[in-house]
Amino acid sequence: MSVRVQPELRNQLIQFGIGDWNACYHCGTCTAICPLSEEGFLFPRKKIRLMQMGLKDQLESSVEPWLCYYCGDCSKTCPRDANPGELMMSLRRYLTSKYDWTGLSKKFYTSEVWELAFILLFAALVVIAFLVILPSMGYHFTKELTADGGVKVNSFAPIHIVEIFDWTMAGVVATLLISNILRMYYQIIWKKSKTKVSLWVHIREFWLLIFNFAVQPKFSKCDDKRYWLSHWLLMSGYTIMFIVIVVYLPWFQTEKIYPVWHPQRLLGYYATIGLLFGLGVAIIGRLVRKDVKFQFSHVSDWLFVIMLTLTATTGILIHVFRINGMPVATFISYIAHMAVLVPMILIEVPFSKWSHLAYRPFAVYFAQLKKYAVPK
Amino acid sequence: MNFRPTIVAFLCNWCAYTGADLAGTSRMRYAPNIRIIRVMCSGRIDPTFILTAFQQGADGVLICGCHPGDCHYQTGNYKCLRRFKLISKYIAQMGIEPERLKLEWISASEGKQFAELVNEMTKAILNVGPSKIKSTLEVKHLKS
Amino acid sequence: MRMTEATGIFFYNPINGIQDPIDYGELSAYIKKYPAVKNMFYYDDFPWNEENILAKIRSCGLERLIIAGSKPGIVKTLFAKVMAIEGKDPDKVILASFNEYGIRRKTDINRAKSVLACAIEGVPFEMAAMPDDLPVNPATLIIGAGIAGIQAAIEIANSNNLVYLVEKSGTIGGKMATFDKTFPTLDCAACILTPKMVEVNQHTHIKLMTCCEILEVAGDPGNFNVRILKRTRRVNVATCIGCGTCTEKCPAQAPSEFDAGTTMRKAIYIPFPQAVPNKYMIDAESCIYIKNGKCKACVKACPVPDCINLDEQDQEVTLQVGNIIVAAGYKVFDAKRMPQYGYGVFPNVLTSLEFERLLNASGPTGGNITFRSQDKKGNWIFSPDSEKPESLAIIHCIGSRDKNYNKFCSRVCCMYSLKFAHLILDKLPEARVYEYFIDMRSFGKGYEEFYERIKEEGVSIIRGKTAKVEEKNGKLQIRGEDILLSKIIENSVDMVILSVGLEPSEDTENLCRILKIPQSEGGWMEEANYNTDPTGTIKGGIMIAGTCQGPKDIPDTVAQGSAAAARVIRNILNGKVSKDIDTIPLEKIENRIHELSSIK
Amino acid sequence: MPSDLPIPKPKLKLAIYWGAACGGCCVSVLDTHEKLLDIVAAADLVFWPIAMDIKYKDVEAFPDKSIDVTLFNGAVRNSENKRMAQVLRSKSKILVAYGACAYMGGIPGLANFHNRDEIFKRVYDETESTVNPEKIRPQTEYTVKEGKLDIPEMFNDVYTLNQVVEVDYFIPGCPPQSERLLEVFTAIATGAQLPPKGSVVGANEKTNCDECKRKKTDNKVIKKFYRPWEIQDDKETCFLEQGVICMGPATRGGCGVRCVTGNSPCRGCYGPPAAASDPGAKMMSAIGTMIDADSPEEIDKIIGTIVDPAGLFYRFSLPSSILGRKIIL
Amino acid sequence: MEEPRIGVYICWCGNNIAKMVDVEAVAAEVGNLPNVVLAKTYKYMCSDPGQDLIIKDIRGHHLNRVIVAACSPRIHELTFRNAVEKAGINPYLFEMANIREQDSWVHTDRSEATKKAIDLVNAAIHRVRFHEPLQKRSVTVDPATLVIGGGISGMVAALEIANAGKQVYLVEKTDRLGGHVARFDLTFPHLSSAKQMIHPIIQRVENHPNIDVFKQSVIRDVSGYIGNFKALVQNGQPEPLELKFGNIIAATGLKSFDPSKIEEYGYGKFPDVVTSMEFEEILASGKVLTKHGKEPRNIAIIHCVGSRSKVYHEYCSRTCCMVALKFVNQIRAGLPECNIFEIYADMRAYGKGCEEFYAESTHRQIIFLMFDQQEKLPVIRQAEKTDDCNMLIEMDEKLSGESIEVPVDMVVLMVNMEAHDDVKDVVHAIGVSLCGNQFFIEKHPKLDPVATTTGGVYIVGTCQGPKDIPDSVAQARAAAARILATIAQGSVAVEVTTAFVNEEFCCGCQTCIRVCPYTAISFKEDKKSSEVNEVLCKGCGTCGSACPSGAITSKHFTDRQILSEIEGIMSMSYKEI
Repeated sequence: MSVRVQPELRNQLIQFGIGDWNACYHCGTCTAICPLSEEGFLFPRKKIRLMQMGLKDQLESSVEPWLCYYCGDCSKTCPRDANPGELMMSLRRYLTSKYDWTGLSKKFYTSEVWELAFILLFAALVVIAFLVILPSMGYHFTKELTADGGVKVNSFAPIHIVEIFDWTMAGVVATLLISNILRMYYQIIWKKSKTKVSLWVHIREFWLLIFNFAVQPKFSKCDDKRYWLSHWLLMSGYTIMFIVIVVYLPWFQTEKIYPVWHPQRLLGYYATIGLLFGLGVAIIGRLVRKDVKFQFSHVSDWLFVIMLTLTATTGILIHVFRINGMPVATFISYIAHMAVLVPMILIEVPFSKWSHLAYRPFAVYFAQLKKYAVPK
Repeated sequence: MNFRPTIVAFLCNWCAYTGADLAGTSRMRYAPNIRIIRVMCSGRIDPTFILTAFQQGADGVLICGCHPGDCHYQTGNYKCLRRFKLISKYIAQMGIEPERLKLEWISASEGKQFAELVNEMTKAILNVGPSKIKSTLEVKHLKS
Repeated sequence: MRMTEATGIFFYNPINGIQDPIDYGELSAYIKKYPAVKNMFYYDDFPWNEENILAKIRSCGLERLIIAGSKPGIVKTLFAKVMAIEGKDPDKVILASFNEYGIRRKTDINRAKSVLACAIEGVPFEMAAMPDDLPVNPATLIIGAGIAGIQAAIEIANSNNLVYLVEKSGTIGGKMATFDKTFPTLDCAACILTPKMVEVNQHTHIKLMTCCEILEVAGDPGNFNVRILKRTRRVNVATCIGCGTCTEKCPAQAPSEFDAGTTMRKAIYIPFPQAVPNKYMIDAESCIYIKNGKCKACVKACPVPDCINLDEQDQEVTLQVGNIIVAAGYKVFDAKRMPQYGYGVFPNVLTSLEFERLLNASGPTGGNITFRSQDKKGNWIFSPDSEKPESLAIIHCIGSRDKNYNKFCSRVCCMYSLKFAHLILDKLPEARVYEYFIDMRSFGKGYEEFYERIKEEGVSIIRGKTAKVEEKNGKLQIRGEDILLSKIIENSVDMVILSVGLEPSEDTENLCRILKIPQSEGGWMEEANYNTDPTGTIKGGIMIAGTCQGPKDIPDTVAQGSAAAARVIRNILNGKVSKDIDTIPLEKIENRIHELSSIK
Repeated sequence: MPSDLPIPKPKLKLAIYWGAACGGCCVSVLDTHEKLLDIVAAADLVFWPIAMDIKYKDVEAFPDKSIDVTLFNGAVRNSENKRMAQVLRSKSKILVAYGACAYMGGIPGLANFHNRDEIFKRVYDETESTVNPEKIRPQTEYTVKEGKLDIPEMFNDVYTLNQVVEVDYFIPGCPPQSERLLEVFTAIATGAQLPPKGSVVGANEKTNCDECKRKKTDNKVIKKFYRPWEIQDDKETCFLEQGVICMGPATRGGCGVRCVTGNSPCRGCYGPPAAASDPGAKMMSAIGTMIDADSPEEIDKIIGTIVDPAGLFYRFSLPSSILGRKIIL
Repeated sequence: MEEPRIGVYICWCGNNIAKMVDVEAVAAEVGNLPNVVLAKTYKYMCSDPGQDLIIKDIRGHHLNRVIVAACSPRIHELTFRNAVEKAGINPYLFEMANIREQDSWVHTDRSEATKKAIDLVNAAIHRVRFHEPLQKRSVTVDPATLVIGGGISGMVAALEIANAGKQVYLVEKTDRLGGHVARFDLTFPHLSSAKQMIHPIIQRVENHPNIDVFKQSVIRDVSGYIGNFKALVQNGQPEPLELKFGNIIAATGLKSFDPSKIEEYGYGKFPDVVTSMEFEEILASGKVLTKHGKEPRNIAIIHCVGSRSKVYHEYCSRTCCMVALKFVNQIRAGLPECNIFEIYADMRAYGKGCEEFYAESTHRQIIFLMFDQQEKLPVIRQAEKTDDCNMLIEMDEKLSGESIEVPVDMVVLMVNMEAHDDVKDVVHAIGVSLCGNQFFIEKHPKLDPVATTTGGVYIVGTCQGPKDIPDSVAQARAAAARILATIAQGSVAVEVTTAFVNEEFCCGCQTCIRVCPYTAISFKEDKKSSEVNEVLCKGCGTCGSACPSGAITSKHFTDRQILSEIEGIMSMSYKEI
C-alpha cells in the first residue's frame, strides 16, 4: 500500500522551529558521520526525507529523533544549509507535542504567549499560595530563628503541606508523562507496525531503560565527550534534586543546619554544582553560538535554560539565606524558587523540553525492543 | 650453439611505435632480438609480410597496434586482429609453433609493457627453439 | 520610432537572499528621461504578488513591464501570468538582466543604465553596445599550454598567424598529460595528446615559451604589450640533446610534480619522458649547487659543451600581441582541507591525481596499483615492489558541492571515478571496489552507457557519501549510508581514493588582476555572456578557454580552445578587434539606441 | 580466334611433356578439337608422351634449343620429372609451364602438407588395402634378373617447374582453357611480339571478378562462412556476399569464370594476378577484413567456420606460396 | 627508375648511441652494400653542421637516397626530410633508422646492440631503394561555407564566419530561424530571457550581408571534398539552386522524444500531462492552467522521460535536469502556493553556476522525489473524486524507500532529445557516420569533437549529442575556427602517403569500400574499378592489405618497400661481427 505524500505537513512542522529541510540533497554525510545512527535506525537523513515528503505516520512512529543527542557533527559537515542536527531537535519538539494528548504541548511549543501565560499563571498561583492560602491556613512567616540561627522555613512552608503538594505535582506530572510514554510506545511499537515484540523481550531489555536514564551511554558515543559530561552533571544534579525534593523533602527541607559534610548538604551542593555547570555550558554556548548545536535556539530552549537557572539560583539563595538566618530574604527566595520551579516542572516536564528525560531512555528501550521484533 | 632468435615486429605508428619509443626514453631494458618495422596502422599489416618474415628466417613475428577502440584510424586494429586470427589458424596448419606469432595491443604510454612483452616473447621463442622454416625452404629449391 | 508604450519598471534587487550592490536609486533617476517609463516600483514597496501587480498595471495603465535586476528571471513568470490575466501580451514582460551582462558591482552602473535603456527602447543590448574597433596585431598570446591552450594555438597557427604559447611549467601538455586513460572511451591520454604536443613543437607559427609567467599586460586590444618573466631552465634548450646523462649523475632529489609527488625526480630533470620541449631543466629549490655553491655534477656529465649554465638568471621579455587567450587551467582541491578523510595522515588515502599517476603505465609503478611506501630516505612514494591492495574505495565530491568548501560541481569527478573503478578491476580483477556518490553525473556522449557498463562490472556503487576515513587494524575504515538499501555500510578497505574537485589554478586571481577580467562565483574567470559568448570576456581581444572558465571535461575544453581561437582568427582576418565594452561612453550607447529604435 | 593458322616457315617444333600431372593438361590440348589440325599444320610435334612413342634418349639426343616451344605440364615430383625438365629446358627455345601444376604445384602440390616418409607410410603401410608386413619401401635402384632397374626417386617436396629450371612463360589453369592455348600458340606461331620472359600468358591481367556476372556490391561483411553445400546459392549474388569463400578476387581471369558460371566458387587454379605474389595470403587478408566481428571470441567463432584455410586458400598454389610447404620436423 | 645512390649517416648522439652501438662498425659494415655510395658517422646529425654534411654530400656525391640512423623518426624525421629537400631531393627519398630509442637506450650488450643497428640500417637501405618521390599536395578552399540548420549553433557558427568577411549559406528546414531556443522562455541557470537572447542573433543573421539564408529548404546531392563541395538547395521552387562551398557545418539539432510511447505516463491520454517543450510555451503564455482552466495546486515534473532507459534511449539528455529546475523556479514565481514535485534520478547540475542554482532552487519548497526507472517507472493514474486532485502518481521513492502516491493536477515530462530521422541521407552523402544513438560521430571524441572523419565537414551543437546552449555555442565557434583557418590559408594540405588503386588490376570486387573509415574509396561503375579519393584518404593502408588482387598501393608503405625492409633485416642476421 502506498502512502500519500503530504506537503501540507510542512505547515505544521514549521511551527516547531524547523528550518528549511529542503536544502538537503541526500548526500548521506550526516548519517555517516553520526556515531549513533545504526542499522535499522538511520538518521538524520532518513528523517529529513520523511519531513520533506510529509510522511506523517512514518514520522510519528519514529524513535530515531530521541536517539540523537545533538552533538552537531552532522550540521558541521552538512554540505548544504540543511542543518540536520537542528532538524532532529525540532522533530523532537514535534514528537513531544504528538505524544501529549492534552494538546498543551503543541500550544507551548508553537505559541510563546501560551507558554509564558501558563508560566505566569502557575507562578501567580504559587505566590498566592504563599501569601494568601498558607497564611489563611495559619502558616505565617516568622522572623524567629532556630536554635542554630537558621530560618524557620516550616513556618511559612510547612513541610507536610509542601510534601503533599510535591507528591501531587509529581503525580500529575507522572500521570501525564506516563500516558504520553504509552502513546509514544503505541506509536513506535504498535501502530501500523507489521511486527510485534514478545513480553519476554520487554522484560529482558528493561535494564536498558534504567541504564540509559542513569548514564546516557549513547550520548557518550558522540565524538565530543565534553557535552556528555556536562549534560550528565546537569542531569544527575537535577535528578538528585528532584528525588530529594519530592521523595525526601522532610529530610531535605530541615530547619536544622547540618555540618557541611552532612550528606544532605553534600548532595545539595553536588546537585547545585552539577546543575550550574551544565547550565553554564548551555548558556554560554547559546550566547556564543560557536558550536553548531547551540546555533539555533528555539524559545522553548531559552525558557528552559532560564527557568532552570532561576530555580537553581533561587535554591542556592534559600540555602544561603536560611543558614545565615535571614528570614525575609529566605521567605522571598523561597517563594521565588517555588514560583519558578512549579511552572517549570508542570510545563517543561510533561509538555516541553524537560520531557526528554523520560522520552530518551524510553526511546533507547523501544529501539532495543524493535530490534527483537518479529513479523506479526 | 648459442641460439640468438630474431623477432620481426610490426608496430603501428601512433600507439605501439610510440610506446616502444617510450620504453627507450624511459631507459627500460629488453632483449636485443627484436627488429621493429613501422607501419602507419596495424591494419596495414598484410599476411604476406608475416609469412615473408618467417620465410626469411625470422624466429618470431610480433604485431602491435593500438588498444581496441584507440585506433588512430578508427578500426584498423580490428582488421588486424581478424587477419591475425585467420593467419594464426593457417600457420598452425603449416606446422609453425603458435608462440612464433603474437599480437598485442600497446598504447603510447605502455613503454614498460612493451619491454616486458619483448622479453616474454624472446623467452618463449628461446623455449621453442630456432625456426626451421628458412632451412626447410632453403633445401627445397633445386634450381641452383 | 521610439518606444512610447506605457512601461512600468520593477526593480528586483534581491539576489540569493541579499540585496545586490547596484544603486537602484541612481538607475531610477537616470531612466526618468525615457518617455515610455510610466512608473517605477521597488521590491520593498509592496509584496510582489498577483493582486498587487495587477492593481499596479490597472491603476497605471501599463502596457509593458520591465523587470530589472541581477536575476529578474526568477519572478518573470508571475508577471507573465498577471499580463495574461489582464489579457495583455505576456511577451511584453521584458527582462533587464544585469547578471547576464556581467553587471555585479556598484561600478558597473553605466552598463546597468544602458542595459535598462535598451530594454526600455526594445533594442537588443548587443546591438546598441558595439565597441569601437582598433587595428590588430596578428600575433597572439596564449597563456597556458594545457590541452585548451594547445588546441587554440594549433588552430590559430594553422591560419598562418604567429602564436606565442606561454607555459609556466617546463613542458606543455598540462594536466591531461598526466592522465592514464580518458573516459568514457578509455583511450590513452598520451596516445592522443603527444602527437598534438609534437605538432605544437614543430609548427612554424608557434613560438613555445616554457617556464614563463605573465607579469604585466599593457596597451589596448589589438596592441597589447606583454611583459613576461622567463624563468631560467639553466639548460640551453637549443643545444640540449635530451640524453639524460646529467640526471643520472645528479645527487639531489625532489618529489616529481608530474607524478603528483608520488615519486622522486632529480634536481635536473625532464618533467616526463614525452615532455615538449624534450629538454632538461633545473629545479633551483633542490639543486645542491644553487643552494650550497658546490656540486656541478650535471655540468661535468653533460656531453654538450656549455649546455648547462647553473648561474644563469631569469630574464624579462616583452611581446607585442593583438589578442590574448587565457587557458590557465585548474588545480585540484587540497584534500587536506577535509581532515575527516585522512589525506596526508594515512598514506593510502590518495587524491585522484595521485591515483591517475599510479594507474598510468608510464607512472611510478608502471601502472601497477600498489601501496604507498617509504623509500630509503623516508619519502612516501609509490614503488612497483609494494603489495597490492585488495579493496579500494572511491569517494566522490571531495571539496565539491559543499558550502563549506566549493559550492560548485566539478563536472568531471563522477566520470573519472567510474573510470578508476573500471581500471582497477582491469588491473586487479579480484579487487573489491566501492564508489560512494551523491548524484551520478554521467551526462556526456557515451557517459551514461559507460556508467551502465561499470555497474555491470561488479563495482559496488553506493548512493551516499561517506563522512570520514579512520584507521583500524591497519585497514582504512569507511562508514557510509547506503541510501538505496537503507543500510549503514562499514567497509574496511586497503586504499581510499578521494575524487577531489577542481579549483581555479593558483594563477587565476593574479591573471584576472593583470588582465582586468572579473571572476565568477567560485573564482573562475568570467565569460562575456553565459550563453552566447562562453569564451569571450568583457575585455576586447581577451578570450578565455578551458577549465579556467569553469570545470569541464576534455572534449568541452577542446571545443572551447577552438572557439576562443575562432574569435582571434576572425579578428585577424578582419584586421580589427573590438575595444572593451566598458569603453563605450553611455551617450554613445544612448545615441545608438535612439538610432536603432528610430529605424524600427 | 583465327580460323586458319598461318604456317610459319620452317614449321615450328613443338614438344608437350607431363610431370606430376593428371593428364588433363594434355587433354586440354586435344580439346582444341579441329584446331588441333591447325596446330599440327603449323608445328611438328616432336615429343608428346601421351600421343607419340618417343624415348627420352631420343629427346636427349636433340640438339640444344632445337625445340621451339615446350609445353611442360605437371609438377616436379620425382627425379624423372626433374631430369626431363632439365633436358627440355636445354632443348627448348621457349619453355612454358603449362597448367596449374607446372606453374604453382597444383593439386599434387598439396602433398607438401606432408613429407615423403608420411606419404610412404600411408601408402605402403596404412591404406586399408595394403598388406606390407616387411614395411617395404620403393627403392631407387632394384636389381632384377635382367639387370639393374633405375626407378625415379620421389622427392620429399613437390616443386613447381620454375623452382627447378628457368621458365619462359606460364600458362595457368587446371587445365588451361584450350582457347587460351590457341591464342598463345598463335602468337608464337605468327612471330608476334612476345611479352617479357617470366610472364603469365594465356590469361588476363585482371582477376576473375572482372568477368564474373554475379552481382557485386560492397556488402562484404561475413558473420559465418559456408561451404558451398551448406547454403542455397541464389545463383546471382557474389559468393563472398553469401558467405561462401570464392578465390575469384585473388585469381587471374582467363578461364571464362567457368566454375562460378557453373555455380561453384572459384578455387584459384589460374593463380595470382600480376600484382599479388601469394594469392592465399592476399585472400586471407581480404577474408579477414570481411569478418563481421570485433571481439576476439566472436572472431574465433567465425573463423571456426573456415574449415581448412591452408587447403582452401592454397589449393593450387602451395609449393609456390611463400611458405611452400608444411614445416615437418 | 634511376640507379639508387644511397648515403648513410649514423649519429653518435653524443654518447647516447655511440656508447652502446659501435657506430663506426655499423658504417663499415653497411658501406659496402650495393647502392651505398657512402656511410658516415657524426656526433650530432640533427645539429646544423650535421644537416649541412648531408646537404653537401647530396650535392657532391649525387646522392639520390639518404638514410640517417639516429633517434626515433617521431622526433627528427621532419628535420631531415627538410634537410634533404633543401639539397634538392624529394623528402620521401629519405629514411630513418631508429637506433636510439629502440636500440641503444634499451639494450645492454654492445655487440648485440651493434648487430641490431646494422640490421636496422640494412633494412632501411633495402627499403629506400624502392622509395618513390611523392609530391606534397593541397587543394584550394572555396571560401564559402554551408551551414545546415538555423538553430543557435548554426547561427552562431554562421555569424562567426560571416563576421570574418566570408560567405555563408545557411539552410534551415523550417520557416523560421532560432531552433529550439526560440521556443524557450528562460535559460538556466541565470534565468535570462531566451527570446531576448536569440532575437538579436536572428536579426543579425537575417540582415548580414555575408549570410544567405534559405528557409524551408533542404540540401541534397552533396558532393565533393574539403574545399570544394557542391550541393543543391531545394526550397519549393522547381529549379533547385546549386551552391558551391568549401566547408560544411551540420547543425541540424535534435528533436523531442515522443512520450506517448511510455504507457505509464499516459501522455495523450491525460490532457494535463505535457512535455517539457509544451510547458515552455505554457510558461511563456503566462497561463499555467489545467485543461479545465483551473490553476493547478500540484504539479509534478518527471525527469528522464525516454532517457537513461534500456527500453528507449540509454543516454542522458544532458540538459533536462537543469530545465526542470528552471521550471520549478518559474512555477514557484507564478504559483506561490502550488505543491511542486520533482521526480528525478540523479540531479545533473554539472554546468558552471548550475549546482549553485540547484542549491538555490531547493529553497523554493520543492519536493524532490527519486525514482529508478530501470526498476520501475512511476505510473500516472486518474484520481478518484474523493482525492482532491486530478491525477495520482504512484512510485517507489528511493531516498525514503517508501512506495508513495503523489497527488498532481499537472505533470510535466522532461522528454529526451533524440536524433532527427530525416537528416541521415544528407550526412551520409557527406560521409559522416552515425553512432548507435543516431548522433553524428565526431572525428575524435576527445580531441576533435567538432570535426568528422570527412575533411571539411563539421558537426556542431546537439546533432553531435545533447548539450546546453553554452556548450553548443562553444562547438559552433570551434568549427568556425577550423574553417576560418583553412580559408585563411586558402588551401589545405592533404595526406601525401595515400592509397591509390591501379585500375589495370582492380577487378571491382569492392572488398575495399567498407574497409575505409573515411569513405575515401568509391566504386566507379563506368570503369568497373574502385577509386581512392586522395583528399579524403588518411593513409592508414588498411585497404592496401585488404585488396585481394593487389590493386591498391599504399604510398610510402608499399608491399615492395616493406618486404624489402624485412629482407634487409634478415639478410645479415646470421653474420657475426
